Amino acid sequence: MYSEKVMDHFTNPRNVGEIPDADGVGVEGNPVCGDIMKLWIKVEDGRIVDARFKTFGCGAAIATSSMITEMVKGKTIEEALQITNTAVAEALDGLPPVKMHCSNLAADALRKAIDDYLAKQKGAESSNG
Amino acid sequence: MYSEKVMDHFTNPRNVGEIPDADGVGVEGNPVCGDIMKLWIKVEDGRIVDARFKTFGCGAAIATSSMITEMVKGKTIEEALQITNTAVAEALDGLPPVKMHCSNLAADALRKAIDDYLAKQKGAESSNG
Amino acid sequence: MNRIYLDHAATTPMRPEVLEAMLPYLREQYGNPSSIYTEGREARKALDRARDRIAKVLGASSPREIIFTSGGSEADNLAIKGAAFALKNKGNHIITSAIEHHAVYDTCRYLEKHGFKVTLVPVDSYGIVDPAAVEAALTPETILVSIMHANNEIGTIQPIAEISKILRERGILFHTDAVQTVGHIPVDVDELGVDMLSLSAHKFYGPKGVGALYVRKGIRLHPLIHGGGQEQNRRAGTENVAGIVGMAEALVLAAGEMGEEAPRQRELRDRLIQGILARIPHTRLNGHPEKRLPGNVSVCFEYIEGEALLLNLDMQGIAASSGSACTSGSLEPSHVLLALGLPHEIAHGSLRLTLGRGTTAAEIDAVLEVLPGIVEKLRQMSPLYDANAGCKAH
Amino acid sequence: MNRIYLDHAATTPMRPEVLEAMLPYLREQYGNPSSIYTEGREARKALDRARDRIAKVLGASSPREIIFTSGGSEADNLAIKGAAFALKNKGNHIITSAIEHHAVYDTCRYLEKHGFKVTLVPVDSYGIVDPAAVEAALTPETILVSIMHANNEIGTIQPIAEISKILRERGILFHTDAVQTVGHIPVDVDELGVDMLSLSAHKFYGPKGVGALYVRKGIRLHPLIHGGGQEQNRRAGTENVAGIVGMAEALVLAAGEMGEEAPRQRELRDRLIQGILARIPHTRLNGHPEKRLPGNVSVCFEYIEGEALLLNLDMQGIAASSGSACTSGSLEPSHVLLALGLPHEIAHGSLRLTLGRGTTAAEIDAVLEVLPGIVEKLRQMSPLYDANAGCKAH
Ligand SMILES: Cc1ncc(COP(=O)(O)O)c(C=O)c1O
Ligand SMILES: Cc1ncc(COP(=O)(O)O)c(C=O)c1O
Repeated sequence: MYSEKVMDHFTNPRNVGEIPDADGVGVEGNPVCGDIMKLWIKVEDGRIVDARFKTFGCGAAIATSSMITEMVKGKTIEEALQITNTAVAEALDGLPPVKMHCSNLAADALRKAIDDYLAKQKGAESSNG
Repeated sequence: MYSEKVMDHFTNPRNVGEIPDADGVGVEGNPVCGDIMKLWIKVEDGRIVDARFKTFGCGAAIATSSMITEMVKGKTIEEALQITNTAVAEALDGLPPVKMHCSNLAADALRKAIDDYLAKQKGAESSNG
Repeated sequence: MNRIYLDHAATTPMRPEVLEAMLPYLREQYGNPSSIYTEGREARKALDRARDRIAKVLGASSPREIIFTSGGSEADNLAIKGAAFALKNKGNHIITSAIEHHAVYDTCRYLEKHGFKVTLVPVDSYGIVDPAAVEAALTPETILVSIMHANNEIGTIQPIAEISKILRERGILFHTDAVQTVGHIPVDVDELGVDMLSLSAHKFYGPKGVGALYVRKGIRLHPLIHGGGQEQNRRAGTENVAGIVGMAEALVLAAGEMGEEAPRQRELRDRLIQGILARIPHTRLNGHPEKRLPGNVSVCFEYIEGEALLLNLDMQGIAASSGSACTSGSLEPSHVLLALGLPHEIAHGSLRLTLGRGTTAAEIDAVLEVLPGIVEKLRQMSPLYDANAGCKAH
Repeated sequence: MNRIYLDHAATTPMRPEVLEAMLPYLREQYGNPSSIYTEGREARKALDRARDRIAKVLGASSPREIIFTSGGSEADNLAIKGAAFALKNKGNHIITSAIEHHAVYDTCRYLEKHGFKVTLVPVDSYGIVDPAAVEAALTPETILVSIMHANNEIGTIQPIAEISKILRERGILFHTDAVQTVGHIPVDVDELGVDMLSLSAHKFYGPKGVGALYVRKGIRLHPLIHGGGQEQNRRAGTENVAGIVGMAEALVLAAGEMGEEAPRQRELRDRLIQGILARIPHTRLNGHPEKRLPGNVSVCFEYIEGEALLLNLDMQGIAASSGSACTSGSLEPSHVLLALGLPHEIAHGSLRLTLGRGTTAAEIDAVLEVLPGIVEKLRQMSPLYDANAGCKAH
């Protein structure tokens, strides 16, 4: 059912955990639907230097979470915003059709974490200014 | 499906043929329905001394025809009239439910042959009297 | 005594290779294909592979067009009821032929109780449906046409591709019951131009109790069996994995051998037909002399009844079939033979001999040896037959 | 690695004795039971014997009360649609429970499209149907009640005999889906007082793709599959002879062993339940502690999702199941778990372990060894779980 890549990321998920002093946090999904993903990012000089996640969800949800944290690390904010859910699915060598919504979840959580970071930046700038 | 008795009477039917100078002939059934039986009887001193048949029909129709000719031989007319279709079926160790109508056929053909004989008797009597 | 089995249209012996292919799924590979763990995934793979193989043989454009069923009857019921109920807002008229198998015929009759109207298109004396007659039967209410690919009793092969041309133009759904043709003559859903096609594994040396319905992509069907999400929500129930694997194996083998096997059977068939007609007077061939299944011989012997004939043949070691009413306990002989215009009393005297992979010329000759005597014996017993005149007594 | 199979409610490995019983019918005994010659009669005898054996185990008064089907789903569909359509002039109301298998549930939902009204009787937090609730749901229009004997997910056994008393008095037809109980706990149609009962061979070490419906004498049903006159005109299609023979063999064997096997499994089951509850915090048992199938363990682990759990277990060599939505690709978790009153997020974390003939104490202990670590690992990954507090984070 799942590709080897999915199984690898599911079995040995990268970057599980929290970043206590994160620059951005995003939560997507809903435990009622069986899927919730929380994503933390650390940004330095406009570049994501660290990303961590915690996910309540199925194998695909965990694997996409793991994969997206790997994909964003080292990327600039602009580059990270380009990551689509299809890109995440492709990086995992595909997902079963019924599981495609899991890749949406990851991409959306990332976007929310970035939005959070950008909002904080704005807040910091305006309080500086 | 069929009892051994049925198969025996079907395989080696007794009394196949016609009686050219029969005292009574009965026909029952209809080729359209796939069953027709013709039965000849020879009567001496009120007793059936010979019976023959020809049958167009299934295994059960042939076996019941054969059996009934055996059953009537040696019987008086009164005794022969007592032969019911159930008796024929029983003598064959039973018939499958869907084939019970075949035993009706034989009993009815016999009754018609006897009726024919009785009618001829009457005719003979009245032409004698 | 060596038996001679000449009822391959009723069922076929399973090929040893097919059993071989099934055995792992009757033993250690017992997973439920719906389960996500290893055992389940293995079973799923086996199903997927079988579906793929079957789709390829039929020329389907995707394995998703194959729905597994419990046999030909279920496939026919699913096709006809499923499409009729799914389309009932579009119209309520169904066309079928007068010589369909009961799985189609009785299903259509049942739909009449649910407000559908059914037209039975007649056949000619060979049992062939005229495409123009189908066209003439169309009404604006027509939603579905079901015409069998070849008839199980008389072996007649229908002009399916011609009929489909007419229906395609008008966008009317077309189902064919190909239970008698799949594995025996070429069956390609695109060449035939059908939207749905039924098949049954035990007719081509596969297991009993498993079949399939081909359903062209995009066609909506109401399921016949509701429940779990198996078969893309179109047919619920834990899949008969071993049976399905066996069906695919049997079909691939049959398709591979068809090029040699069909002509071989055709030759034996014609030898048998000609032998019977030459040796036994008052005998007619049912069905078309050429447009017939490679293995089908169907004849009527006047003055005698089919069941009695079958029993005698059986005692001589020959397994055969009849459209005789007496094999089923009803008084009406086969609706197929009556549809050809045969009188009832002649339809009662029908014999069907259907050849298979194992049939040899020696077997055909053995039948030709034995059959005339049996027919004569029964005729001698028949009140309809005048032995001396050699013709009808009244 | 030795696999530990704990999904016997999904399907069971076929017993070697069953395969042995089937093999002749997959090889030389290939006749069609509808044929009148020797080969056909042999097949018919095998069917008759199987029907007889099954009738006896179920306490049916006649083998004619057994209709062979392609599995549990078909049996459920035949019972419910067959009775509903046959009785539609008497009324249009059907009662069923909130925790039926989809083969019953979806069938009832389908009938709503055909003008029937369906009442879903709720269950208590153990998953038990209150007979009084069935009584309260009755209307003058009620023609059929279908309540499963035991639930496939949570193993709860229903008070069928009590419900049937209520329905008998009123002459209302009563069907039970006994797919999970037949072969595992005593099932006697008279003791249960049911009019129809579904079973499926692959749930008791028989073959997949074969089942049966018990139908009490005198009950009219519309066939689901129309066609040939098989099964007394109630279910058309060439019979899966080998499968049916295998089903009978499996059932007789299971019935014979039940007296020892059921208590054995009950003991292992309770050891597993207690072990899990003792070792893993934030865990609940689903279903009733005693009124449950001998082999069923169903639990919910808070903060984690079922599919992830299953995949981890699979990698550790353990085959198990979940009512998790993610195993099916839908967002709604099992309607059964929701009907118990579990919140969605908890229902997502369900695990079902179902024991079988081959399950050993060592296997149970191996699961108890491995499971806590997997749950903990997934909880550590869960944003809902606060590892240090050991309780819900928000
Ligand atoms: C309670 C119940 N009913 C019906 C079914 C359906 O049986 P089958 O898969 O044999 O069609 C199952 C199992 O899948 C079941 O557990
Ligand atoms: C033409 C045709 N259609 C349908 C069927 C039904 O197939 P099955 O017996 O597999 O249900 C048969 C054979 O019995 C057949 O010959």
